[in-house]
Amino acid sequence: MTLARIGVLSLLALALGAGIAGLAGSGSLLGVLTQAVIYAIFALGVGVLLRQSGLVSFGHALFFGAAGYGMGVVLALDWMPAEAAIPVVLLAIGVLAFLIGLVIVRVPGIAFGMLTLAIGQMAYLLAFRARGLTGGADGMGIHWPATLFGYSQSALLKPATVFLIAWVSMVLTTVLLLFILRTRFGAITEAIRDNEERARFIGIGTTAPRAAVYALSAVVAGIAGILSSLNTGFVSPENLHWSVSAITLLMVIVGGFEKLAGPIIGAIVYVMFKDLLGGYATHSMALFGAALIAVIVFSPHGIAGALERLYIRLRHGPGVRRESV
Amino acid sequence: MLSIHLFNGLVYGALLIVMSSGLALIYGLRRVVNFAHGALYMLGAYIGYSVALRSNFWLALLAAPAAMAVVGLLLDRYGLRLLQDREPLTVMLVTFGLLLILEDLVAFIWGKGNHSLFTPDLLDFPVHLLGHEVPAYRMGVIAVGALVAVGLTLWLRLSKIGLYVRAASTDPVTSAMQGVDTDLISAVVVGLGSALAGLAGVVAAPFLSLSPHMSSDVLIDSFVVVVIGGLGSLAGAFAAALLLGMVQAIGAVYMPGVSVLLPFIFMIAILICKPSGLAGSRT
Amino acid sequence: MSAARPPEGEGTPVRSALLTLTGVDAFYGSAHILHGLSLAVQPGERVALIGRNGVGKTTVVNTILGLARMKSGQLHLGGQPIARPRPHIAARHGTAVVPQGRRIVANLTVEENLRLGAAAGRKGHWNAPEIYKLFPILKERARTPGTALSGGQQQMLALGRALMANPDLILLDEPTQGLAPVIVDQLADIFRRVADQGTALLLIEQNLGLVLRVAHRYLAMSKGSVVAQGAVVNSAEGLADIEEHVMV
Amino acid sequence: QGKEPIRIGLVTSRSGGFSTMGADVARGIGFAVDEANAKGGVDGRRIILAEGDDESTPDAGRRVAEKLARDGHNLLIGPITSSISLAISQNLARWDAAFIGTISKADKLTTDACNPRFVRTNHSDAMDLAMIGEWVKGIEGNDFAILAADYVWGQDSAKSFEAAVTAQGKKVSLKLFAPLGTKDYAPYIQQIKAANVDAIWVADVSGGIAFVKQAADFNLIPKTPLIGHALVSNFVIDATGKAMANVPGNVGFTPDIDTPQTKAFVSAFKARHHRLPSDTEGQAYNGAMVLFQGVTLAKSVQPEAVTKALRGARVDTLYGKMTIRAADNQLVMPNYVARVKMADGVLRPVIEHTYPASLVPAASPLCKM
Amino acid sequence: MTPYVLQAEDVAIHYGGTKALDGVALTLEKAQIRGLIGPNGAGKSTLIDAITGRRRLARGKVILHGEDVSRLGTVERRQRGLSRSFQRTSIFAGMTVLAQVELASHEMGVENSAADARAVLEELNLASLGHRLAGNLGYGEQRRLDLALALVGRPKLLMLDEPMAGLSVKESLDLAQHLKALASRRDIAVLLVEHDMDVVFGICSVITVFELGRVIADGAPASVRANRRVREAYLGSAA
Ligand SMILES: Nc1ncnc2c1ncn2[C@@H]1O[C@H](COP(=O)(O)OP(=O)(O)OP(=O)(O)O)[C@@H](O)[C@H]1O
Ligand SMILES: Nc1ncnc2c1ncn2[C@@H]1O[C@H](COP(=O)(O)OP(=O)(O)OP(=O)(O)O)[C@@H](O)[C@H]1O
Ligand SMILES: [Mg+2]
Ligand SMILES: [Mg+2]
Repeated sequence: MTLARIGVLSLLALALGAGIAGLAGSGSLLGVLTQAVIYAIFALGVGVLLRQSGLVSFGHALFFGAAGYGMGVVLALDWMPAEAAIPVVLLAIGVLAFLIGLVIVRVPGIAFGMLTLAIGQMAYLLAFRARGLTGGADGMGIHWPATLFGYSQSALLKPATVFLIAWVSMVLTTVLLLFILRTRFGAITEAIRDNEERARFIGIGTTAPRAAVYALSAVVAGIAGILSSLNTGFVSPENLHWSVSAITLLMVIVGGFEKLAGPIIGAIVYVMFKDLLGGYATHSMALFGAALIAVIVFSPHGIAGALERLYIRLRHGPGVRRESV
Repeated sequence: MLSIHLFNGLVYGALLIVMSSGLALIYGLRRVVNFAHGALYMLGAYIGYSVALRSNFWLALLAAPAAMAVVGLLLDRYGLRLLQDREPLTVMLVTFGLLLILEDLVAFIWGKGNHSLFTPDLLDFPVHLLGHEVPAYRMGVIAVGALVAVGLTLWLRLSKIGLYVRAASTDPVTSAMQGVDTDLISAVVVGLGSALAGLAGVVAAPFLSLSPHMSSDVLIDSFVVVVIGGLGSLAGAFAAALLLGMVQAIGAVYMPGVSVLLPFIFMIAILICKPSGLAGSRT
Repeated sequence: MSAARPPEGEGTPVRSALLTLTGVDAFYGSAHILHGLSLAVQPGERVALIGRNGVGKTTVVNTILGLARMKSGQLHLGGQPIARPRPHIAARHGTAVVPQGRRIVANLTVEENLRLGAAAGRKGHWNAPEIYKLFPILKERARTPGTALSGGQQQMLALGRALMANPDLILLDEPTQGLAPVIVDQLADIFRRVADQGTALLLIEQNLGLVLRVAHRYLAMSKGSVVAQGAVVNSAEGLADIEEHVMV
Repeated sequence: QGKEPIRIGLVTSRSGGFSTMGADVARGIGFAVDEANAKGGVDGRRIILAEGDDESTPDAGRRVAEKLARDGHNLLIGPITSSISLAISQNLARWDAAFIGTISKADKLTTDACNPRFVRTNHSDAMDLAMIGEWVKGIEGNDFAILAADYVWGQDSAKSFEAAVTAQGKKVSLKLFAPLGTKDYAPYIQQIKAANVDAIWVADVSGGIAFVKQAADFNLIPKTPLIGHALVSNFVIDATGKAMANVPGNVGFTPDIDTPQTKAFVSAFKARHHRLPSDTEGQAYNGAMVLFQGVTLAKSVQPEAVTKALRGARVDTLYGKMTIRAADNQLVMPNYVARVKMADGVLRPVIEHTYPASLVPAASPLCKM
Repeated sequence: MTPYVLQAEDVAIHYGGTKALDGVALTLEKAQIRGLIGPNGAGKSTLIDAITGRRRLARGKVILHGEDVSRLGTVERRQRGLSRSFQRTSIFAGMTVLAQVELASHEMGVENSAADARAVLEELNLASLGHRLAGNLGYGEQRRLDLALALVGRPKLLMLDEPMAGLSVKESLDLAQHLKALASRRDIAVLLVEHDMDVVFGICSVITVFELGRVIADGAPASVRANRRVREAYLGSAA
């Protein structure tokens, strides 16, 4: 993708967000969309780890939840203004993830997934058992100040505004990731993903870059966590539970992880579909499982892959295949 | 006191052996982290429950694994085989979808409430062991675990099919080149693995309770076992299952504060020292 | 004397041949690799398949095994038409493979690798003791993991494993790659001995010295089809004759 | 009739760990709604029920609650776990919704996280703990063991019980805390057996069934009696059979509560379902009753007006005519200890002691509405 | 200052019970091409693993430019100009040919890494494949790419593990000439493990022969060729 194209696409994406906020008259639709967009950012984080390092995390809920708890604790103890707390919490998550990453990225394949699961579940169980400030099993409310960045809370929490905040965060995060992955760092991590041993033999130290990708993806999940804590005003141990990580991973695969935007599509489709199924509450899980299987079976590269094929077919006529390069 | 707690660990360890050996076999051959295994465990328990209610526990002990073997064959033929060229991650999510469907199916047939299968009369008496009273049924569970472990090991080491299973697990294409029908092998392995999940379900039913969500904890413990053991390695899984059972039982008594974290700490410690697991050599 | 003739195919007696490919087009994904390729191997023959890197020699093997997709054309093994080639079918029809890169099964011992070779269930002259007679080093290391052998030892194991199938035909894909000269010498003898027992060979080789010593007939490939063939004569002229097909 | 209908948003667990209870909640609320509609509605208004599945998690609960509220079903009811209730109550003003709590017991909901738009119609943890002090006075035995879930609620339960017991000059000689997700209770049972106590205080909701079953397998019970905190409930009894027989414990509702309201409810329920209502069904129904009266009192379906009308009001409940305390919107009601017995042909909790509403602790100063 | 670019002293490596290397010594001088031959299983690949840091030494030392690097990791050794190819092809299957070669060059600190990469690809006849995914190349093409990853980035020392295996006769002769030119032009020292005797005797100035983890002969090609033990153990009719 050229720089110009990235620019144009992100402007289009921003305009699309404004359009949705303006047109989706009902607050209930915007509420669902906001949640979808927050999950899209979360999925973006999980997806970038998978795409760039080939590492499957079953524990990113840790960073999603930690962002909420981090904000909650900082605000409750009134350590610093919320505006400062946001970057500080994200930075802390990045550092924490980098340190964890240095230890665990050496472990290959599915065992890595199990390690992340273990770390995440430990955090969940600890949060569940905790007493005091974090509220233990019952969770904690997050007391955002009355004004944030000069805007009053009630204005910020209007459905259209929250949606726009989440949407813009999503677009900016995506663009930022695009830029980061176009640098040498992107190529290095791809090489390590493909063949770790050979990477070392062409002079690439392999642990730090992978830990850095892990940290990057954790920070992105943290951004989603902070938005979620703004949107909900609440965080509980369930935010840390492995099933949250698993569902997010599912969004990533359904959307297609080879494309950066795949997880975003996956998350939005997932949340909307879930919402649609709400009416069939008794068997929503079976319907959901069936739909999941259908998407995965019939669309090997996720929805993003299917869309791309469709686009190519429309543009070049039938019979043209995707060049795999 | 310690010895009786070790015995308790053995019981859960034995259950984990039965459960995770199927998981390890299927992982070894198909490279699939099979979430549906949890559903088969649950289905086994429920079918066992229904059969035991109508006739007796011993028939259930046969019927549930047999039924799950059939489900496993279908799963292999119409699921895993068709998806064998796809990313393992993708197939894993398909099995996850299957888990959701089967959980719903169980809730639909048996309801969302809890059920209990009662201990078979034949084993419903206390045994005195090491100065303590333990239910005879628990000795039975250990016996089943031991039988499964020994039986599977001998089968894999000594039989021709066992050799083919090991070969196909390591390199399916090369094994096929030698004339091994890998589809057949896969049917055998997935069928057997599923039957073991069903067996684990019936065996667990009399001492754990039945609900449509009964699988998730045992499934995670089994994943932990398979990974600690070294993916696809049966011997490793057996050792890990026993260790995990012990760690939980001992932890519950002597380290109550952290006992809930122990399995995870245990797994992290092992994987950091030996990323490919206790018995793992391949990456 | 052996001016390049057009490749054979249609006219050959399919029924008696051990292997025939007729007008085969084969693909990896959407990459079209073999273009209307035809070849046949008769019982007891020693045929060399030569051609430069990337012309599709391995793909011929992979097509027979069903690892490359055959879109059109026909494959016969042991006189039987094979509509849908699969890896395990070839061995059962008497065609064993020594694959490029050897592909020794890790986690199995040397002995188990040999036993695996017998999976097709055909009986005959070859069994483990016979293989150990041929390669004493394998007997010495029978209980070590197959992949702990050095490259050359692994190649012996791969050949032994193929023989365990008691095949009518062995496809050898660059079997001397990375082997010490003494071993290559030994292998040339072994190939001849195996062939003398009645097993046909299709030898894919870059080492033309070996081709001269083992093969009776050569097939030269270029860009996915057989472009020339002729008799192999073990002499300087014979070498020059086939060299031109590989040096293009 | 031109009056605006009552739009109820039922948020409960139709999937996930609490779906068993969720089904009961839905049945209790559904029954109340059908019954009221059959009588021509409430205050001349039809009742329209819409449902959302909270998947047993706060995040999904908040999502479906927001959707229901924003779609106009802004009188919310039904969540089971306290974390879901807390996640929802946090946002009521933003969505312009009101919320009647029927199952969640966490004190927070009526202390520091209290909310004028939230009314609790069931017992809070503090109410249960206050009752324990009284109840323990009558419990037989001198030496006790505690098996409690290893998190705040279980620890608090253990602490209250121990305090009450020691105040009686008796002792607790073994305290065990089982972590979340414990499946095999053998290690705990073995220790309790060795301790040779007179009775066991059990406070473990998610592991209750497994514990009771295994305790029976090990012959721990009925030799050593159990005393249940949040253990005696229909779904535990149904899943464990005879093992629970004769176990006493606190209950939120049973069909033999001696009030006209309960009698009416039980007979109507029996007529339709041919069985007695469960504790969860009763508590859910009770919440719906209170909600309907809120609408009648407010003469409006505006959420804020409904809860405002309920605040400090005296309302009909299954427990009789009771007051919703103005300070924290907690229904002040009696509390009950029941014993599992064969009654009306089924094994079920039968009330043994009724503790008057006067035991209810005062409203917390942390609640500022 | 030693004249040696590389000194391996008394190197031993054990796999469980088997001694793959049992105290071997070997040196390389500037611009020297040393052939390393020996029967299969003699320990040739293992020596390269030892020198490049892929295997931990049981005993002995590896000295690069006079500095003991025995305790350094592979990355540090590569940064000191030590580069290798693999007997079993090892490439980046998911990247394009050009991208990975360029990356390898860049990681070695070459200024104009793109030009360096293109030049190496040109030399190895891979230029036309620059934009193909490496995983989709044929065996021989992948062999050459493996070699390209070793040659790029201006290495000072090259450890080549059977680079000719899988190449056609003509290609291996071309490659041999290319290596020879490269060694003298850029002062690169090469350790060449190869079974193609035409190549080994054609371009190596010294040859070491291994058997069973020990050096059994070392010297000029003619003397090695004349050595009886070497003939029996290894060369056979190729002598
Ligand atoms: N999996 C694949 N996908 C796409 N193209 C492939 C694949 N494998 C091989 N090819 C291409 O097919 C062609 C033929 O490859 P093949 O391996 O048959 O060559 P070969 O004649 O055996 O060469 P070599 O002597 O190097 O072994 C090559 O150009 C290669 O790039
Ligand atoms: N990972 C391993 N585990 C156990 N033994 C090994 C391992 N790798 C190599 N060996 C053994 O070490 C010895 C030396 O092997 P090495 O690969 O260095 O030989 P080589 O000289 O390179 O042979 P070739 O020419 O066949 O490649 C052999 O006997 C081999 O069997
Ligand atoms: Mg080839
Ligand atoms: Mg070697």
